[in-house]
Amino acid sequence: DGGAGGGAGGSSKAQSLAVGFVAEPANLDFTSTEGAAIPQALLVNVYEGLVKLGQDGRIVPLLAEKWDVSADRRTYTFTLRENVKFTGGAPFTADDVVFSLDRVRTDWKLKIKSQLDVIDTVTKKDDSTAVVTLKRPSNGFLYSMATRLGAMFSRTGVADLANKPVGTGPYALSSWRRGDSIQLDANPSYWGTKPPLSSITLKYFKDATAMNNALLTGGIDVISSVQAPESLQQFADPGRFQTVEGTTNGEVVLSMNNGRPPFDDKKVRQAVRHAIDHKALLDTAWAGRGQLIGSMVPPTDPWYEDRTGDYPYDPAKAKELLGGKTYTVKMRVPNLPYAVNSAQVVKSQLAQVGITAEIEPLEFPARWLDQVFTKGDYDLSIINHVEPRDLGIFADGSYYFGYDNLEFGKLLAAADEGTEQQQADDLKQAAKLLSDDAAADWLFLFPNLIVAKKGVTGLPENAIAESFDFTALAKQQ
Amino acid sequence: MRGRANAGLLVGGTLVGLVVLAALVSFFWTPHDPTFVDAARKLREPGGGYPLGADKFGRDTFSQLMVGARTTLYVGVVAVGIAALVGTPLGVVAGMTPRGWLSELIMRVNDLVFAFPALLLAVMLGAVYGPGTLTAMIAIGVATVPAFARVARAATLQVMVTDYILAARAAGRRRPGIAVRHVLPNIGSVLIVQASVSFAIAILAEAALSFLGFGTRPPVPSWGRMLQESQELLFSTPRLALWPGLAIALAVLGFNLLGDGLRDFLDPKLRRIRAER
Amino acid sequence: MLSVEGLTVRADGVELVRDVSFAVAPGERVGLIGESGSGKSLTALSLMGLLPEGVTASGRARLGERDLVGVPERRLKALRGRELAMVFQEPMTALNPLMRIGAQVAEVMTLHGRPRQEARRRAVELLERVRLPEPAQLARAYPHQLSGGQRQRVMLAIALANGPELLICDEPTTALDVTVQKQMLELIAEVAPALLFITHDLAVVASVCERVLVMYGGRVVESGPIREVFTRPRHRYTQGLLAASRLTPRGTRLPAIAGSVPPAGRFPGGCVFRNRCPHATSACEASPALRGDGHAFACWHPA
Amino acid sequence: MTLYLVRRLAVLIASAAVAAVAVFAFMALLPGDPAEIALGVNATPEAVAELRRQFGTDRPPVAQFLDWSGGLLQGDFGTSYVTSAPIGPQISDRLGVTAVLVLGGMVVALVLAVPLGTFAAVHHRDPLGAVVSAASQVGIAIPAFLAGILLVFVFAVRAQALPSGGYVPFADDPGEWLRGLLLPWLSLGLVQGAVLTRYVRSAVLDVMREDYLRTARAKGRGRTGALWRHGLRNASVPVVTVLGLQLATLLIGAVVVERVFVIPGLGDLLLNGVAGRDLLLVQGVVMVLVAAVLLINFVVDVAYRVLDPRLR
Amino acid sequence: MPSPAGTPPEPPSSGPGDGPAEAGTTQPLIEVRGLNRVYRRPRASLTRPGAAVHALRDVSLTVRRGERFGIVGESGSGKSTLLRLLCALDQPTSGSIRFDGQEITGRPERRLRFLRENLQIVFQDPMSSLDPRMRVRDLVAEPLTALGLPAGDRVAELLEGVGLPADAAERYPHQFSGGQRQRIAIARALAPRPKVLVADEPVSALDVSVRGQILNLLADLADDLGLTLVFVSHDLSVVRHVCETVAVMSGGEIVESGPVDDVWAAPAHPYTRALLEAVPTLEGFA
Ligand SMILES: Nc1ncnc2c1ncn2[C@@H]1O[C@H](COP(=O)(O)OP(=O)(O)OP(=O)(O)O)[C@@H](O)[C@H]1O
Ligand SMILES: Nc1ncnc2c1ncn2[C@@H]1O[C@H](COP(=O)(O)OP(=O)(O)OP(=O)(O)O)[C@@H](O)[C@H]1O
Ligand SMILES: [Mg+2]
Ligand SMILES: [Mg+2]
Repeated sequence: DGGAGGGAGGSSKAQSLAVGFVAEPANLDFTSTEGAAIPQALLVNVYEGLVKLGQDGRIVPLLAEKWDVSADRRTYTFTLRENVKFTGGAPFTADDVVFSLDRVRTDWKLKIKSQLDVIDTVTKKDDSTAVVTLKRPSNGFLYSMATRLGAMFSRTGVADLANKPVGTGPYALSSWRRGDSIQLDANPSYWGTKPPLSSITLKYFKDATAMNNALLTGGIDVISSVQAPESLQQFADPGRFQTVEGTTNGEVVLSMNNGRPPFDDKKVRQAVRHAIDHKALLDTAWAGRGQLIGSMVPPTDPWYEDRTGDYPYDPAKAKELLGGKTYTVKMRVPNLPYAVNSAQVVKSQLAQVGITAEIEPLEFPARWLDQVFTKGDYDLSIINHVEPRDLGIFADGSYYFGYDNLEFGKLLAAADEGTEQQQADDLKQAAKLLSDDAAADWLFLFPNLIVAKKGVTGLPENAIAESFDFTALAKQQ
Repeated sequence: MRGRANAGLLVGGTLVGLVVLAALVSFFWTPHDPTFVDAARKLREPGGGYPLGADKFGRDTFSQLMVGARTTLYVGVVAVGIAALVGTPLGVVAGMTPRGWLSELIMRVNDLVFAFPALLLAVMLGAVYGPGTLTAMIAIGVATVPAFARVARAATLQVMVTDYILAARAAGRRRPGIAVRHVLPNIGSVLIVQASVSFAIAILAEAALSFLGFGTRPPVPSWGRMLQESQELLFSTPRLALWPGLAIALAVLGFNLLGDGLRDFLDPKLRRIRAER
Repeated sequence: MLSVEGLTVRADGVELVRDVSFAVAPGERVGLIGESGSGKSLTALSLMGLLPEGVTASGRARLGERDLVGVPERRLKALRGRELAMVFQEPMTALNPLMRIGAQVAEVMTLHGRPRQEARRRAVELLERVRLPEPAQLARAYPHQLSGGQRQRVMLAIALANGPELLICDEPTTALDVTVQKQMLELIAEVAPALLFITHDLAVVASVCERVLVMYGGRVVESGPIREVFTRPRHRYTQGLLAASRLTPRGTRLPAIAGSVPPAGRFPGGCVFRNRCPHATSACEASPALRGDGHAFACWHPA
Repeated sequence: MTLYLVRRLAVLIASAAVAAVAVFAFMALLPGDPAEIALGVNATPEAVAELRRQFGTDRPPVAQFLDWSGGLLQGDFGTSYVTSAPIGPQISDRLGVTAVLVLGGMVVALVLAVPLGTFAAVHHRDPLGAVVSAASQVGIAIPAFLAGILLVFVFAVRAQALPSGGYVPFADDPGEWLRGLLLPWLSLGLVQGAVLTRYVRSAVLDVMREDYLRTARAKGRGRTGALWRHGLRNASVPVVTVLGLQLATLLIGAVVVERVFVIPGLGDLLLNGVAGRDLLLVQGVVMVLVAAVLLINFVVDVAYRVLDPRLR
Repeated sequence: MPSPAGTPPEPPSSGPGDGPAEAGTTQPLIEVRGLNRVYRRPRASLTRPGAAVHALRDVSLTVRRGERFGIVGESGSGKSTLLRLLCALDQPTSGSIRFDGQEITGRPERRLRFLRENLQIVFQDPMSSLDPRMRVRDLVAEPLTALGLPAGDRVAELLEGVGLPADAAERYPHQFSGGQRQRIAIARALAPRPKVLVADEPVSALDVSVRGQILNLLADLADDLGLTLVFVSHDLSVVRHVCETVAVMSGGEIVESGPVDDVWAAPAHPYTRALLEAVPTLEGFA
């Protein structure tokens, strides 16, 4: 069965697969354009870093065969793989490492580039050895190197990043039909194990139902992320479909504006946490798919602790905390399915304790970013914070949460500089602090829901990295 | 008023009456709070106080339909209201001075606005002011102005060449008096027909906008959004799509039949002046 | 040649024309007069088989040997435009606005089997025959480019194209000016074979026809040779009509028939004229029959 | 006629010019600065200022308008701030898709409506005519997207006979192209066909009452013959107007069907542009749509005159 | 628009409209001098301007107080155009119209009150000249309400005067027959007690049987109220029955005028002769 929905070459002998996605990239340049869509498609598949994040959350080698860390934990010496070539033929050397990491500082336009501010110098020792020295020890450094920040660019391949990505990965961009699909073909000169598929089509659907129908009718082989979990019953037939459910880094946060009344009052925030029946919320808003969490740490992070018991569902307690007062607040949520669904449940549950939340869905991303994220004009909001290891966002007092706790900031800084053990301990404590302060409420951990045709293998169970890793994807006959 | 009530008028009137009734009653009573989410009642089957069952949020479908009727009427009334209040005077003025520059200007602007269809305007307005029922209604209303202006103008032109207008002028009636006492009553039935047809179109447009996410925003119940939300359960719980779909179709059918019926009922002679879509 | 017996026309159970009988001999010119709403047009249309939807005719009407009422459309089709032709009242709307004049005239001939080329040529001849100026050019014009009188001539050309046995004209000159009317009447009188001429103008019928039928309330109330009927009307209605048609000198009062024609279905039973008739008595509650041959009338109190 | 054409053409051009101003002014109202949007929330102020300079959005609006409209005249819609791709080619690609979609839908509508509407008019007193009439009423009442969803459900998901969506360019595979368009055409065409059926019916009914149809029958044509030869062309005059109106609405209405069937058309491009705040793109798409509607109106007005000699 | 013929009223004998006056009709009430009305058709070509239609060419006439003045002519000869100008419902291209000594051309509506109170019109088609959405009461009262005059019992009085039952006031025009509708129109025209009644083919749309009723009514009213009558018809014999003076129009011009009996007996203009000959008659059927 030639399953590829693109139709183009769908029946050729070489194997290909079509994978359905929700958000299409606006362009292919993740050095200057925000959003998860670009790294999702390109990172690991087209661009590779020196290291990558394994399915278990550990950092594993990629373009670097190995790396050594100096005793003061400030110097990283990366030994590069031989015979790695960029598409187009240029060899990958330490010069490219220097070029790529310097470019982050000089050319990248995203705020997250500050994560690599910790780098002091990047130098080439020889063609296959690059040395990075840090200003101070940092646990986050290597992790950042596994994200898009660590992607390796060719010195001759950055002329038109928006349209012509040049990387070292197993796949290379073949064509892009804007508004429809991106096709990646296997890179014939790939240094590692050749991927099982000769080509992959990423098809984009704005409508969840349309994506479901496409899988049902053979238009695509995989739904990368189910947007309408209630519809999973359609794929219940194990003779035809398989469902993969894993975790993500995405905490669906009920953000409360700590910076203004009424949520500048810790008691009110705590009341909200008690007022919400998280189990019922998950069942109604997202068909029970996903995991309950009690703070800003997903279970795949080493410093995870189960904090779901901190604020058990207790409307009476919530009312008590409110002291008989009632509030009317603005709940401005992005117009995304999980947010709008959750908002309606939250509204009903808060109503039970005397908080009237007026839902105002805002167009995502533009209006939500503008109104809530940038201007901070909201009382309650709901958004899935998908970035990995993003506990730190609460440390920034100017962030839209308006949460400002010096102690929390200190814990985070210490964690980054300390040993791995210290890091874990500090972050556990930080997460507990957030929970106790009720800096926000954590509704649930967004599930990684993949549906695929029977016979498709190599699906990533957990979506904890920025990319959708196609390297192992294959199809049995 | 000549002509007998016909079957279309009867059926249309009944359907529209039902929508109005549901909307009115919903102000005072619905079986349940249509927006209250209750996990325990999720996808509850019809029966026992839930005549049409509950949706995935455990909200009572019947109550939502009732309140949705309100949204539907609200959309129609405001959109058609804007269109009629703006379009009719423009059309009458243009029709009463067919050769003047004012008339020319009105009709040119009219043609220009006509080039911005409702959906386009709604998307554009939605982009500026955020999507929502009011934005949608204004967009639909503005986009419907040209239809009213054209129909009003065509009908006014027909009225203006009659001898009774000459007679009124000979009797000493001035323009405003003629417009109010002779033109408006005589083009009234055409306008009523146009209004009911536009009403039906507005309902459809709102449904389409809700489907695209530019219409009524949650949690306010709207038939269009109910339909959109029920999509993912179309296979397992088709009734969730059935009821709002049926409600939209019947309401639109009702207004269309009412329009056709009124056309025949109010004045058989005016059949020739057709309402525009 | 044309014989009509007991022709009745109904719509929604209302009798609009009732029990009408008359005959037209070959070459004879018969007038049918009466006020608006008396059923003249319906009588004519039922002979053509062109009654509007929802209106039905019964009774018997024959043109030569062929039945006209109650026969299938297919048979009538063959007759219409060939043996039986009609000119309608409204010259402004009776022609297809999107088709050239010549084509519309030629159509009636091609329909009845004449080759296209010949029909075209003959169409121009016909236009000339009805005295239209520059017929060749006119054939290429559209109806809206012609005056009312010219259009009516085109209609006449169409009617005459296949040399019909009987021509029916339904108020062909009512919409025209007097001077134009005069020419048209002369033309009709000249070219018509047998003629059934409908009008409400008594003077017009007098100038064209030899015999006249007077209709009122869907019935023929009087019939006979023009000269007799107009000089010695027997029915009170005919008498009233004649009196009203003569304009007396200035300063004198004009005779008029009291009241007005009731709408269809509201005519009184018995003699249909009795509610407006100054001579009506209780005897008039019974329907009078059309009596007499030659000059016949249906009145209980004839003049 | 020449005079009319010249005058109408002048109106067309003037309208397009005014529309361009209106569209530009409207877009200027949109909240959000293209540079900020392009860079996202995490952008640095310096980068934003730099980008603004690059885009030229730091200049006065009038200069920006003149630039933009000047480009339009040469078919240049500018380069998107967000995707840094030239806009013109995108629009022309999408316009082709939408045009195929809309015209196909129109053909379906016409193929349905002309015979059905005529039938319903000719048999307006029979039960069968009433059935057609009632069916068209019901058809009008069904939103196009609902029709689309149901068609997908029946023909794609249940019967697995046709693809549920997606668009394959004709050049890639004509067969798949056709298969992929059948359901979208149907869902557009069924609903529009229902609307059109009613107009055809009333136009034919009107024509059937005309005197010249009686004249034709007096010449010896049968009912049907008279209607064919004399009626339909006359009936087509009002129907053409409606057709133009419909084509204009369809062009925009197709956006919903594009969404249901995942077809990369203009409507889809517009919605993406709005969602991504790709102002220049939105501006271009709106302009093209408006110009298309104006052009359709122009063609209809001219067609009207060609059809009817009285107006020439 | 100021009239170029701003000259004082000319002596009675010079204008073509001035025939030898009958006894008792002395003072001129309406004086029309050099009236022209050109309609311009929309242009049909780029190079040529639209064709001009001379609906009225240099028309002059005088109507005296109490006179019954007839105008005959064929369709398109300009009769209705002339009446529209007399009623100030349209503006002439040039020329002057004086009513009771006052110029009425070029005046705005608000300065025409004297004309509206003194000159009223009856149209040809009684159906289309009555607003179908108004009750007879409002129709008849319209000239009063429009001028801000009290209606009072005037409507009942008027209805009685034209021979309609009092309960007619509450009904709508379509509930009446053609003749009755024309009576309603006449009642309306008489409402402000005008001096002049202008009638544009008031009996052309009626059956002969009721034509007499309306003509009799008009004659009675003119006698009783001392009305001046301007009566338009395409039928010279009707004009002869009603009027003493006639003007014959053709192609926008008055081709002949004078006492109707003179014109009837000895038409001077060939067009008048043709008109007379064309009218079919019942003469010879005694
Ligand atoms: N289709 C119809 N349905 C019902 N009644 C009709 C229909 N056509 C005509 N009538 C009625 O039948 C009566 C006779 O109509 P007909 O047209 O024969 O009158 P007529 O003598 O020709 O009058 P006119 O001089 O106005 O043409 C009228 O009262 C008319 O209202
Ligand atoms: N509004 C107008 N625009 C252009 N031409 C006009 C207009 N009104 C009248 N005409 C033309 O002026 C001429 C005189 O018209 P008018 O109506 O005065 O004639 P009439 O004698 O009253 O004819 P009828 O007997 O048909 O009423 C005609 O040729 C007519 O076509
Ligand atoms: Mg008739
Ligand atoms: Mg006239």
